[in-house]
Parts: sequence; C-alpha cells; structure tokens
Amino acid sequence: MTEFEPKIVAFVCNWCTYAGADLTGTSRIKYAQNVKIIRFPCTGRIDFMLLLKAFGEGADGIIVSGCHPNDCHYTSGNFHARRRWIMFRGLLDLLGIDVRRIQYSWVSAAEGAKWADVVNTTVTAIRELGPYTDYAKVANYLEKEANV
Amino acid sequence: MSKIGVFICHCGENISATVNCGKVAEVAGKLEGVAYSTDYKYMCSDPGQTIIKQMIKEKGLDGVVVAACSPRMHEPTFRKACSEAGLNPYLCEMANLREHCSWVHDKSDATTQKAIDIVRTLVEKVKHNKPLSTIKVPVTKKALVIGGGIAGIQASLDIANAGHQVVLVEKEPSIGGHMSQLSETFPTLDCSQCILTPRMVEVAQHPNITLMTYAELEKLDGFIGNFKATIRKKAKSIDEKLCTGCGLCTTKCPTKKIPSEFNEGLGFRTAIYVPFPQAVPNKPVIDKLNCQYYLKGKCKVCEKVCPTGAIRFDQEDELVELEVGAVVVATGFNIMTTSEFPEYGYGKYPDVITGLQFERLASASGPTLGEIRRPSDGKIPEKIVFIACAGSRDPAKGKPYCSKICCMYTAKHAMLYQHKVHHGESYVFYMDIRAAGKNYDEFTRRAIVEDKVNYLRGRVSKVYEENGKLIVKGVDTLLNAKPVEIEVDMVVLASAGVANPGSEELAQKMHISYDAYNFFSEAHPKLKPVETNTAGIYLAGACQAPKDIPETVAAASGAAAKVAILFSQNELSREPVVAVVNRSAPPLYSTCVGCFMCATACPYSAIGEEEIKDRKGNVIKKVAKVNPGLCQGCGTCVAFCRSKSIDLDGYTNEQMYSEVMALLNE
Amino acid sequence: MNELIQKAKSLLESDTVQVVIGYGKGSADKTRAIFLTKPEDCDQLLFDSRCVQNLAVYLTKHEIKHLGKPAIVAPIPVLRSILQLAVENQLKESDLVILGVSPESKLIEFDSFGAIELFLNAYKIQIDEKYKATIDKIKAMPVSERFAFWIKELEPCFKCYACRAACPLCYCPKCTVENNQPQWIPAASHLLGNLEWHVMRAMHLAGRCTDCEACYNACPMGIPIHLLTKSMLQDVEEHFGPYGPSVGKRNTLSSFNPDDKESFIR
Amino acid sequence: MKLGFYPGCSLTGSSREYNESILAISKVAGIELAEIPDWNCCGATAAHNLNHELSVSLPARNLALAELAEMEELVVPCAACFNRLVMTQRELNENESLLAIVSEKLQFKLKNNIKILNVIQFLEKYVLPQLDELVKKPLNQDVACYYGCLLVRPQKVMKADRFEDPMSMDLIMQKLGAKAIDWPFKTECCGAGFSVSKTEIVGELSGKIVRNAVDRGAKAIVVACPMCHSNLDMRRPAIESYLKRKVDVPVIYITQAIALAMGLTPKQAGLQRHFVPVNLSVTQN
Amino acid sequence: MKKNELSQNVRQFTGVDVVECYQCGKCTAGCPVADKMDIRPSVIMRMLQSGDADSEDELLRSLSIWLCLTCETCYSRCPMEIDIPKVMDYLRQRSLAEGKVHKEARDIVSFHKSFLNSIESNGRLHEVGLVMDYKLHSGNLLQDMTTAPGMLSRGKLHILPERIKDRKGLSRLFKGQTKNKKS
Repeated sequence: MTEFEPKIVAFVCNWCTYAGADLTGTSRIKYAQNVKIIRFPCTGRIDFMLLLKAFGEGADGIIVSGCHPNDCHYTSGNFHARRRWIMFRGLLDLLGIDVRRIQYSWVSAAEGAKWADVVNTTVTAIRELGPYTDYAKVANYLEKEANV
Repeated sequence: MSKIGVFICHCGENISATVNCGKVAEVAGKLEGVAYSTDYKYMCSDPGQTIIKQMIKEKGLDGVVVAACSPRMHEPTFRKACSEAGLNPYLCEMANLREHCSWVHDKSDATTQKAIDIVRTLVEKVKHNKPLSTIKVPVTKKALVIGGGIAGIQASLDIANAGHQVVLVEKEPSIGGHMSQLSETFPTLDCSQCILTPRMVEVAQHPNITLMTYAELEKLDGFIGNFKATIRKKAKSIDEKLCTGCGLCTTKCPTKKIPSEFNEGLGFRTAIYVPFPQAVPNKPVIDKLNCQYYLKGKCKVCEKVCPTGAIRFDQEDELVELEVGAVVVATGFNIMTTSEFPEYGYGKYPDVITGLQFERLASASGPTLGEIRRPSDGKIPEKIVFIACAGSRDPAKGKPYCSKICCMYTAKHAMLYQHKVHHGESYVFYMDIRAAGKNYDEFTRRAIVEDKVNYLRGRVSKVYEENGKLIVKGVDTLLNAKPVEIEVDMVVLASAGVANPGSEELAQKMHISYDAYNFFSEAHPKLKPVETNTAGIYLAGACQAPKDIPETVAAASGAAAKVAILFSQNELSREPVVAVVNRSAPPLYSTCVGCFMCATACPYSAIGEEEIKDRKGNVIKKVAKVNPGLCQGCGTCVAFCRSKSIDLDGYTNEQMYSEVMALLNE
Repeated sequence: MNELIQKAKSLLESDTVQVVIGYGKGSADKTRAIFLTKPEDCDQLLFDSRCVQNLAVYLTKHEIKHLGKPAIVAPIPVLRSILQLAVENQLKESDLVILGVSPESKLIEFDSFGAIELFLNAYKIQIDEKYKATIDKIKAMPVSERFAFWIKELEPCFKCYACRAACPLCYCPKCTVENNQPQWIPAASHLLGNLEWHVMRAMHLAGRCTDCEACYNACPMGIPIHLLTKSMLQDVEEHFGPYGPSVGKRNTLSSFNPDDKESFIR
Repeated sequence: MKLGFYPGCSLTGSSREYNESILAISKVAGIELAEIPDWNCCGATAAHNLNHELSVSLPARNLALAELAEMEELVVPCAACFNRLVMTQRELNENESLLAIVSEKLQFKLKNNIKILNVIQFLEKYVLPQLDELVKKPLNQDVACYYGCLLVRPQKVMKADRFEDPMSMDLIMQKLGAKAIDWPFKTECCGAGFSVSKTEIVGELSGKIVRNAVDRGAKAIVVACPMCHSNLDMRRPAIESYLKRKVDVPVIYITQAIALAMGLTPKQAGLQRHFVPVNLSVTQN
Repeated sequence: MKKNELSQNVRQFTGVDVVECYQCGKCTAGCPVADKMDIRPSVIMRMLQSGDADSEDELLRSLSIWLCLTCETCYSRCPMEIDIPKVMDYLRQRSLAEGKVHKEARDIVSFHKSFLNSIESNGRLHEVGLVMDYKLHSGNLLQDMTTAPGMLSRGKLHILPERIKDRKGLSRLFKGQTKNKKS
C-alpha cells in the first residue's frame, strides 16, 4: 500500500518565509515534496477565503507563514493577519472544519531550518490525520450535481 | 486565449540534477494558453535571455514564466529581458524551481511533479497579469537628521559637505550628545570634548545645515524622496536673535538646585540654563517645569538682568513643517540607572554610580573638576569596585545582549582612577573581557599590567552599605569560585546600554521597525546595516544597538553616503505593486462603500478619501483612494475589503485565486 | 408611547425630518416596520416587546434615503447598530434623528453618537447563557460530528440572502457573492457554496456584529447562523477584551495589539 | 468575614505565641480565621530535600481540605508553610502529570485556585485599613523588620515588590508608631532548617543578622516566620558564641507588635514565651 | 555512569538545563554558606555541564548539596534564571538513593528523616518526638539539652503528639512513591 501523500498549500509572505524557504534551498536542507508555496507580499494580504477555497479544491492541509511579530516588512501586516487568524480559527473550529489542518507559523528570512521543520512536521501531522474526506465529500457534492 | 512562453532553466545541474526539466517543459507546453515551452541550461546567461527575447517576438508571447531560481534572485533580470523584447516586464513571472524544489528534494518523479505543479500555478497567475508601469517620484534634496550626538553631527556634516541641505533636530538645548559628557576616550585617552567641540562649531557655522535644538519630531508622513516632517520647536522662552549668550541670566537665576542632566545628577544647574559651557548653540533656555515664574508667577529676574531684553515668557511651542527627501535617525542610546539594580541597592546608595556618572567625575569640566570624589561626602575613594556587565548579558533583567562598550570604558575608568588616585586600589568584576578592536585588547592589558587594576572574574551578587563603606559580595570564579567580600568607598556599575525612552513611539511615527529592546532595526544585518525597512530612512549610531565612537562615526558616514546616493538622482522609480480602488459603471461608480476599514488598517496612511460626483458636480459618495506614492504594496487593505473593491496590482484577487485553483488541480 | 408619537409628529410637522422609521401593526399578531411621512399617520406607531426587527437596516437603504432625513425608533439593538454604522462612516450625526427607547419603553433623545455610547455602556452586549451552552455543546462534539452537524444545518439554505438583507451591517452595494472575477462563492445553493457563504458572512461580521439576531429572525429556514456570530463575539472578548462599538475607535479587526496572544502559531 | 487558616505545626508548638497573637489581633479586628479541618504538616524542608513527591502531596492535601471547606482565601502565617503551599500550587499548575498522581492519591480533583495569603498580605488586606482606629498604644521604638527568605523568594513566584529591600512590614510598623530602620540584612538567610542539625551555622548566619540590626540601633527585630524567630530567639546562645558578645535585642512577631499597639497585654501577645525577654517601651496615653 | 547521565536526569526531573549557565558565579557570590561548601554552586553547575562521570559522582558525594539552605538567593539573582535550589533538591534525592551521602551530612539527613517519620505517624510534626527520634538516629544524644527545658517551661513543647484523624488518607501519600530514579 502506498503511503497517503497529502496535498498541502503554503501561503507565505515574500519577505520572511518565502526568503526563509529560499534559505532552506540554499542550505540544501531536504524536506517533503507535498508542500507547494504561493507567494504573497505580506501575510496581511492573505484573504481567509483563499484558505477555504484551498480546502474546497482538495487541499488536505494548509500552511500560513510570515514574519515574526515586529519583523514585518510593512511593520504591521502580520499583526493584522494574526488577529484575522485568531478569529478565523475560532469560526472554523466551531464549524467543525479541522483547524489541525492549518499550521500557522512565523518563519523569518534567517530560519531556513525552521521552514524545513514546519513543512516536515505539518506533512507528518496531516498524514496522520489522513485525507480530508469530510470536506471532500461536501466539495464533491458540487461535482456530482454538476455531472447530473 | 493567452500566448504564454514557459522557459525552464537547468541552472547548470542545480535544477536538472533532481528535476526532469525536459519533462516539465513538455508538460508545460501542453497547458492551456501556453504557446511555447522549452528548457535550457542557463536561462540567465546571454544566450538564455536571447531565447526568451526571440520567442517573445517570434511567437508574439503575451506572458512569460521563467522557471528557474528564486524570483528574489533573478526576477529583475528576466523582467528586463522581457522589456527589451517589447513585452511589459510585469507580464513576466518566475517559478521557483531551484530553492523551493530541486535543492530541497531528492531526484524522483514526485520532485518533477512538484516542479510541474509550480510552473502550472505561475502560468495561471500570468494569465491574469496586467501590464504595469513603474512609478516615478521626484526627490526633495534635503535631509532631516534626528539627534545631535556624534552620529547626527557626523551625518549632517557629511551630507552638507556633499552639497545638500540638512536640517539637524536635537531635543536637548545643545548638540553634543553623550560624547560631550565623556572625560577621555578609549583606547587613546584623548579628551572627548577636545575632539568633539570643533565639530559642533562646524555644524553651527555650516551654510548647508539648519540647526534646530530643543526640538523634536512630531510627525513624519510621506515616502522616500518626499517626506513631510513636522518638527515641534519647544519654547525656549528666549528670543534667539536678541540673545548674545552673555550668560548673565544664568548666574542671577535664583533657582539653582536643579540636578544637572549633563552632569548626570552629580551637579546642579539653574532654571534658565545652558547645559554646559561649550554648548552649541551657546544660548540659554528656560526650563518651564522648574522656573519660579512659570511655577508661581513671580520672579522674572532673568528678564530684569538681560541686557538685550531677549527673555520671552510668552513664547509658545512652534510647529515647523519641512519637506525632506531622506531621514537619518541618530537618536542615540541611554544607560540603565542604578535604581534598576535591586541587588545593588535600588539606587539608594549615593556612592553606587553608573559609568556615565563616573565620566562626569573624571571629566575636567565635571562637578569635581576632574577629581575622583565620591558623591556622598566628597571624599576621595581609596578603594573602588567596577562591576562590568551590570544589566548586560542578563536575560533576567531583560537585556540578554552584550552592550559592547562597557569592557573598554571600564578599563578606561579603572585606568583613569589609578592615574588620579595613585595610592588607590581598584577592582573590576567581569565575566569576559571583550576588547575586539584596533588597539583595544592592548588597552585592557595595560590597565591590568601597568596600572595594576585588579581584575576578578565573577559577578557581584550584592552591594550594601555598612558604616560609610560599601560591602561588595563577589566571587572569583577562577579560584575555585571563592567568595570574595571587598569593603570599598565607591562602586561603579558599567550599566547596560539601552534604547532611549520614547524610541518605540518615534519608530512608530516613522514606520520603521525596532527590536525587542526598542533599538531600531536595520534592513539587513549584514548587507544593509544603515538602511531601515522604510526606504529613505537611515540609521546612524547607537539608536540601532550600543556602539562605540568609531563605529558610530563610521555608521553615520555610511548613512550620509546613502543619502548622497539617493540625492544624486532627480527621480526615483518604484515597483508598481500598489493597491487600487476599483471603478465601475454608474450608478455604483465604485463598489467601495466607504467604510474605511482599509484606511484604519493601512500601515502607511496611504488611503484617503475621494468624493465621487455626478455630472452636475453633486457628491454621490465618498470612497477610498490610494495614494500610490505612499502605498508600499503590502495588500493588508485588500484582505480587509468585504466588497472586494480594493485590489493589489501584481497580487490581484484574480491572480491569487487562480494560483490556488491551479496548484490544486492537476 | 404617547411621548413617542408626539415627538414623531412634531418632527414631521416642523419638517426636521421627512420620514419616521418605526414599528407598526403587522399581519396577525406581528409588528412590522413602517415609514411615516405625514404627521397624522404617526398614531400608527407602537412599541412593545414584539418589536424585535432591527430598523437600523433601513438607514443605509437607497429607497429610504430617497425619502429624506429620517427619524428612527431605536431600542437598544438599533442603537448599537447605529453606533457601529457611525464607526464605519456610514452615518453622520446630522443624517438622522434618533428616537431612543429605553428598556422601560421610555423615550430618550440622543444629540450625539457619543451620548448613545455613554447610554449603551450600561447595556453591554451579553451573550445569553442558553446560547453559550449551545455553543459549548457544539464545540464539545468531535470535529467530524461537528462538521456533519453544521453541514446538515446549512443544507436547507437556498441562498435567499434574507440574512444579508436583514443585517444592518451588510450594506455593501455589491456583495462579494455577486463578484465573478473571481467567483468567490458559487451562485447556486449547494453544500459547499452554502458553507462558504456562511463562513464569509460570519467573517465579514467579525468584530462588527452587534448581536441583534436580525439574520436569524429573517432566515426562512431557521438556520441558527446567529450562533456563528455569537461565538465570534465570545472570541473577540476572550482575545481582545470587552467589545462594543465606540466612536473614534477602530473595528477589532482593523486594529491590532503587538501583544495579541494566541497559542497556535509556531 | 471568615478566612481559611492554616496554622502549621510550628504554630501549635514552638511558635505558639505567633498563633496566639494572630488570633488575638484578628479578634480585635473582627476577622474570623477558620482552621482547615484535620490539616497536616506541609512537609517543610525535609520533604523537598528528600522526597519530591511528598513535598507536593503533603501541602496538596491541605489545599484539598481547604477547597472541600469552600475556602477562597487561605491565611498561612508560617512563612515556611506559606512557601511550600505556594510552590506546590505553582508546581501543580505547571505539571499536569504530577497533578494527576497527586489527585489520585488524594482521591480529590484539585481546582488549585485558592488564594494563599502570607501574614503580611493578610495584614495589608484585612488589618491595615483599620489600623489607624485600632492602634491604642503606639510603639515608640526603632525596630528592624526582618523578612527572611521564604516570604520574598523565589522572586519569580512570590512576586514581592522590592524583593531585595522589601518595605511592606516596615510600612505596617510605621503605622504602629515605630520607626523601621533601613538595613541591608532584611532578606539574608538565618540558617533556616539547620536549627537542630547544624546549630553552629545558624549561629553564624543569624549572628550576622542580629549584629547588623543592633549596630544600626534596632531595639527589636520584627519577624513573620517561626523559623526565623526560633533561630534568632531560641538560638541566641549559638549567636552569642559566634559574635563573642552578649546581645539582648528581643525578636517579636509582627502580630505581637500589632497586639501590643492595639493595647493587648504582653501575655495576650504571648511575649512570656520568648527566650530573649521582651521589654518594649510603649507610649502610654 | 555514562557521560552526561546526571545532567540529563537533572533536566528531566527539574526542567533545568544546566547548559544555560555561563559561569558568572553570581550564585556563589550571594550564597550564605558558600564559604563552608566543598564545591560551590557555580562549580556544581560547571561539573554538571562537563558531564564527566567522576565529577558527577563527586557531586553526589559532596557536602555542599546538603549545606544548601534553599534560601533561593541564587535563583532570585541568577541572570539566566536557573532554578539551582531545585537542582540541589534533585541531587540530594539522588545522593540519598545511591547511598552517597557525605558523612558530615548524615545528621542533616537523619534530622529530615526523623521529621518525615514524625509526619508519617502523626500527620503533624511532633517536636519532642522529632528531637528524640533524631537523637537516636544521629547519635547526638546530648545536643540541645539546654534549650528543651526552656521550651517546656514556655509551653512550647507538647509531650504527646497531636494526631490528625484521616491517617489512612495520609498514609496513601507515603505509599507507592514514584521516586526520582535514574532513567
């Protein structure tokens, strides 16, 4: 039996985590292939609807990562993002959308190793949780209807 | 139907060693809207770029994806190539196959598949890219320097000597900063004031420098090349044009017992005062908080004695608006006070003093005219202890960092003490001697070998007073951790260098970042040491971290050079990544409903109001409007907008949405 | 009651306002919103415990704005909405006359938003214990079960958008659901689309909702969507301190505190 | 007003006068102290020296009993007991597995949220506000307030203000009309649990404290800890042999000082139980 | 013992990572009994850092760990906020478990044991019983003969112990100890 390979989307900011992930590359630190990055200028730019859309399109897990507090390239985008995440997480949790499938992190441009670790631990965690069938069922309902 | 070209780079073997580039190119070629796809050994090389340029022309490409290294590396390269071939550079995106794929995974099908996924995602993004043009902004060739210590003085002189106008703002009545308080400087032991005062005078006399003392930054708006600074000139209660600086008022002022800031509380000053004799400008100010007239409405002695009638009790603070193109922040540092050390008596023992206080005792212009006398009774201390790392390298006190200058100045203090009190005994409790610098280690060795300063490795646990003596409970860790108790006359704390009070608010006013200790943060710890994250604002000196004089001066000159480089251009180009509020057909005109949540969230105050009018000129509604000059392109506003009325060029909703869709749909 | 009718009359007579928005008799035993433009009609005004509709919703409606300057009968939930609308630059003090109604059914006139805020200080938003218990019960379910519970609850939604129409804070002239570039929310009603719509609606109300329950009251299918906003109100209070609209203060989500605490970011 | 009360072993034996005086002044101030039913020893130094689990489970039993008796605040006059109870509370809050073990042994699920007050906190909160009225005979003396270790350390847990130079007792003593001298030994260690096993160390450490107080003119040393008291008072021979001089400065509990100032008799304050005779001059009025 | 055995156990049972100590010596400088110790607190930290088996053995056999009064001065002033008293508690328990108690410390241990015995049988401390028990175990029969009569006459000693009622509940606490053993 082949191991379940989760699909994970990473929403990261350009200045810290994207650069940190670049450093992971430059340092040749290996990590799992499951995570694919989408570059945003800042975590403040990340629309919560995009996260929801990712689950709708079949993501099993999501990473959201940006600059540490006080390190934001734009001084406060990450602070705004943090508030939004706090509220969003609470709402998703109430709705039974599995918040364990969204890993938030601060990874700076200097934390190449941390990025690899965030990716690997997230992949392991999602692998343990298995495919997000609960959500997929709801999402596929749409396809079923479209096929009729 | 788009015509997108996809160019896969092998990066020598950096990518092709683990990713099957041919396969990626093959799959990419079949993607909807891709008109051309190829792979090549070095895309960034001349022949590589030529392929891209040729194909743009040959195939009439309307979008380009270069799948190579990180865009942080070569995005400008490839965008320039596209632009040379006549394609708008912002129709070119990079897929990061090297740092985010080939270098972090082993060779496998999964790695190649990931590369394909990344390319597909960027192809979908490019389909929604719009041609953008760089934003040009003019440069105001005048600099604002905040802080008139040695850093601000040096930066001002350098910028002024490069031929540019400088406004130097200092919050105290005189420029000079901490350096003017120092006795002698390490490692040469030359007199601090002797080398500093000529520079201070030069500042005052320089035709390109406008000096504003007793003034502070109130507000800073704008952006690189185009800042608008508001300066609060505090009321000096003096007409500076009339005042000749004769000093008669300061000798006659009846309020004489105000602890002198310049002398670190070890001497007194009057309510109308010049901080020190060599002050620049050498004209007094009235300290309103201590002046009898302001407190009780009676006195006016200064007014009576002033020969030129320069006293102005009714003077008020003045707000001055300046347009400047660059800002140099040189606000310096402070040190922890003795009251912050519970174990050393919370500041209640007068003979436990800080290093800066010792400087005043050792200074020829100080309260004891350079004789080392202890504050409590004026006696010459026969035995003295210096405690290094007082507060520094002390996470429990919130300062885990090394203050860098204390090892050197403590050695200097001990030396000065031995030079002035020949029969005296001095002890230095230290943890490590950090004397990295030209002639620095030789200097500390000299203190130990020639001046017979007793260095003990260990921290002091407690200092208390007993019968007019201070008992110092320390340890000699090099002697099997032997407890050491020394009875001395005076204790000097080499207390930690800390950020100035108020630096947090100042940083927020200027939108620059600061670290956990409120020191201002540089844009890059190695390669951008004098830049901040906000373009056009530079750092000089100890406002960034504790620094000694040579380092401060070097940083100041560095910041000045950055300003001069900026001022060498008449216009600046900026990435067109800015937010835009949408427009739609009447009756909506814009879907923006004017809640202005975006404006409250904007870190740059870049969002203002715009009135939308009908043909007759009636205001239909107020909507948000982005000032593209101020907007830095973070996009925080976009995520806030409930009606999706504001969008970010370069990272639009459509672009980001398509990326998510493409990434997950093989 | 008389007091209110007299006041409304005089406002219309003096042409201080051109329309009075209030409660009147509806079908059966219900009350409904009425819009009075003539002084003599003011006798239709009534106020009692049945008047739960949030009239503030009309303040931003185009049709009502056309009638001229309004006076509005405003019990506490309406006052809260007015204040929130003011925070969001949707109302100016000079735009309307507020006929506040205290819990004792007394007429209170407010000459400024500040005065409303002061008055509301005594009536902080409080989530009813029974709702808290329901929310706790839902939260106690295993995650899968919770998800199934909500999917089932949301299934009957047929996207009539009555919740949106009833909410005084859903005043965007063009809602995101009507946006098709990109199409954030599918137009058809189906499980995923319903879920996405309600997540978005709740998130858009995060830190803004004043807990009037108009959305729930309006829902023809009785979906307990107010639990979402109530739970978020609890979250706001837990993470960012006591909540309530305040003039001159930013919305919870367009402000931040560098020391905001969370436990899930690594 | 009724507060939970944990006397601890010392207060039933060698420090009876501490118990007597705190009860006496509480009565005057109209405060009822309700003893935890069937309380046990906190384990003191012995337990945390030899057996970590006991050092937590013994105090935890008392916390459990207090919770059972629905006490919200618990007054613990003995500084050593106070320290053990607070440290236990903290450790159980931080260490879930230990909490589980202890709860099982106690057969009681601890909420662990009782507010524990030491004698100074108790006095500040409940007695100080009435002190102006209750002081009948101001003490007209120079005294040295001695805090010792356990009330102020570890600073991270006790969160005392000015932990190197605390002032709370000094302020109470000033309210009683005494002059609290400034001295540097307020929080030095007296030798604590070595009272019996290493008496000579107690003689030295306590000796330095007593000497400093006396040399700075203190006519009495005021304490809030039975261990400090017994070391400074009962171990006076050891102290004198270390100092090689006779010192007759009395050592009194802060509660005794308050009792005297309230006009209670020396006997009500339990002064007769001291080794070093107490002869405090009280202004008569 | 293996290298670093003791320091790893210290970390496991106390949460203290001795590596954090940078040997400034402030603990020793403030310790009221440092001058009587055979190994001073900062050196103890250094020995734990070294991980050297001989040093670790020497540590468990030292007098210092028994002289520590838990006055918490070191912890309160430690710039790295290292809980040295907690480390001392652990070292004492290990020393006792491994039978390495320093001979001059035996009276201290006897005292503590007598103390716990007294609690185990009565639930509360019985001072007379404690002193008698201690004297029997330590052999210091004549110690403190001078203070006892004084205490009696001042009403400070009870001849009979006070006992708590729930002795069963109490004995549960003493049974089935999870000891801080080597891992």
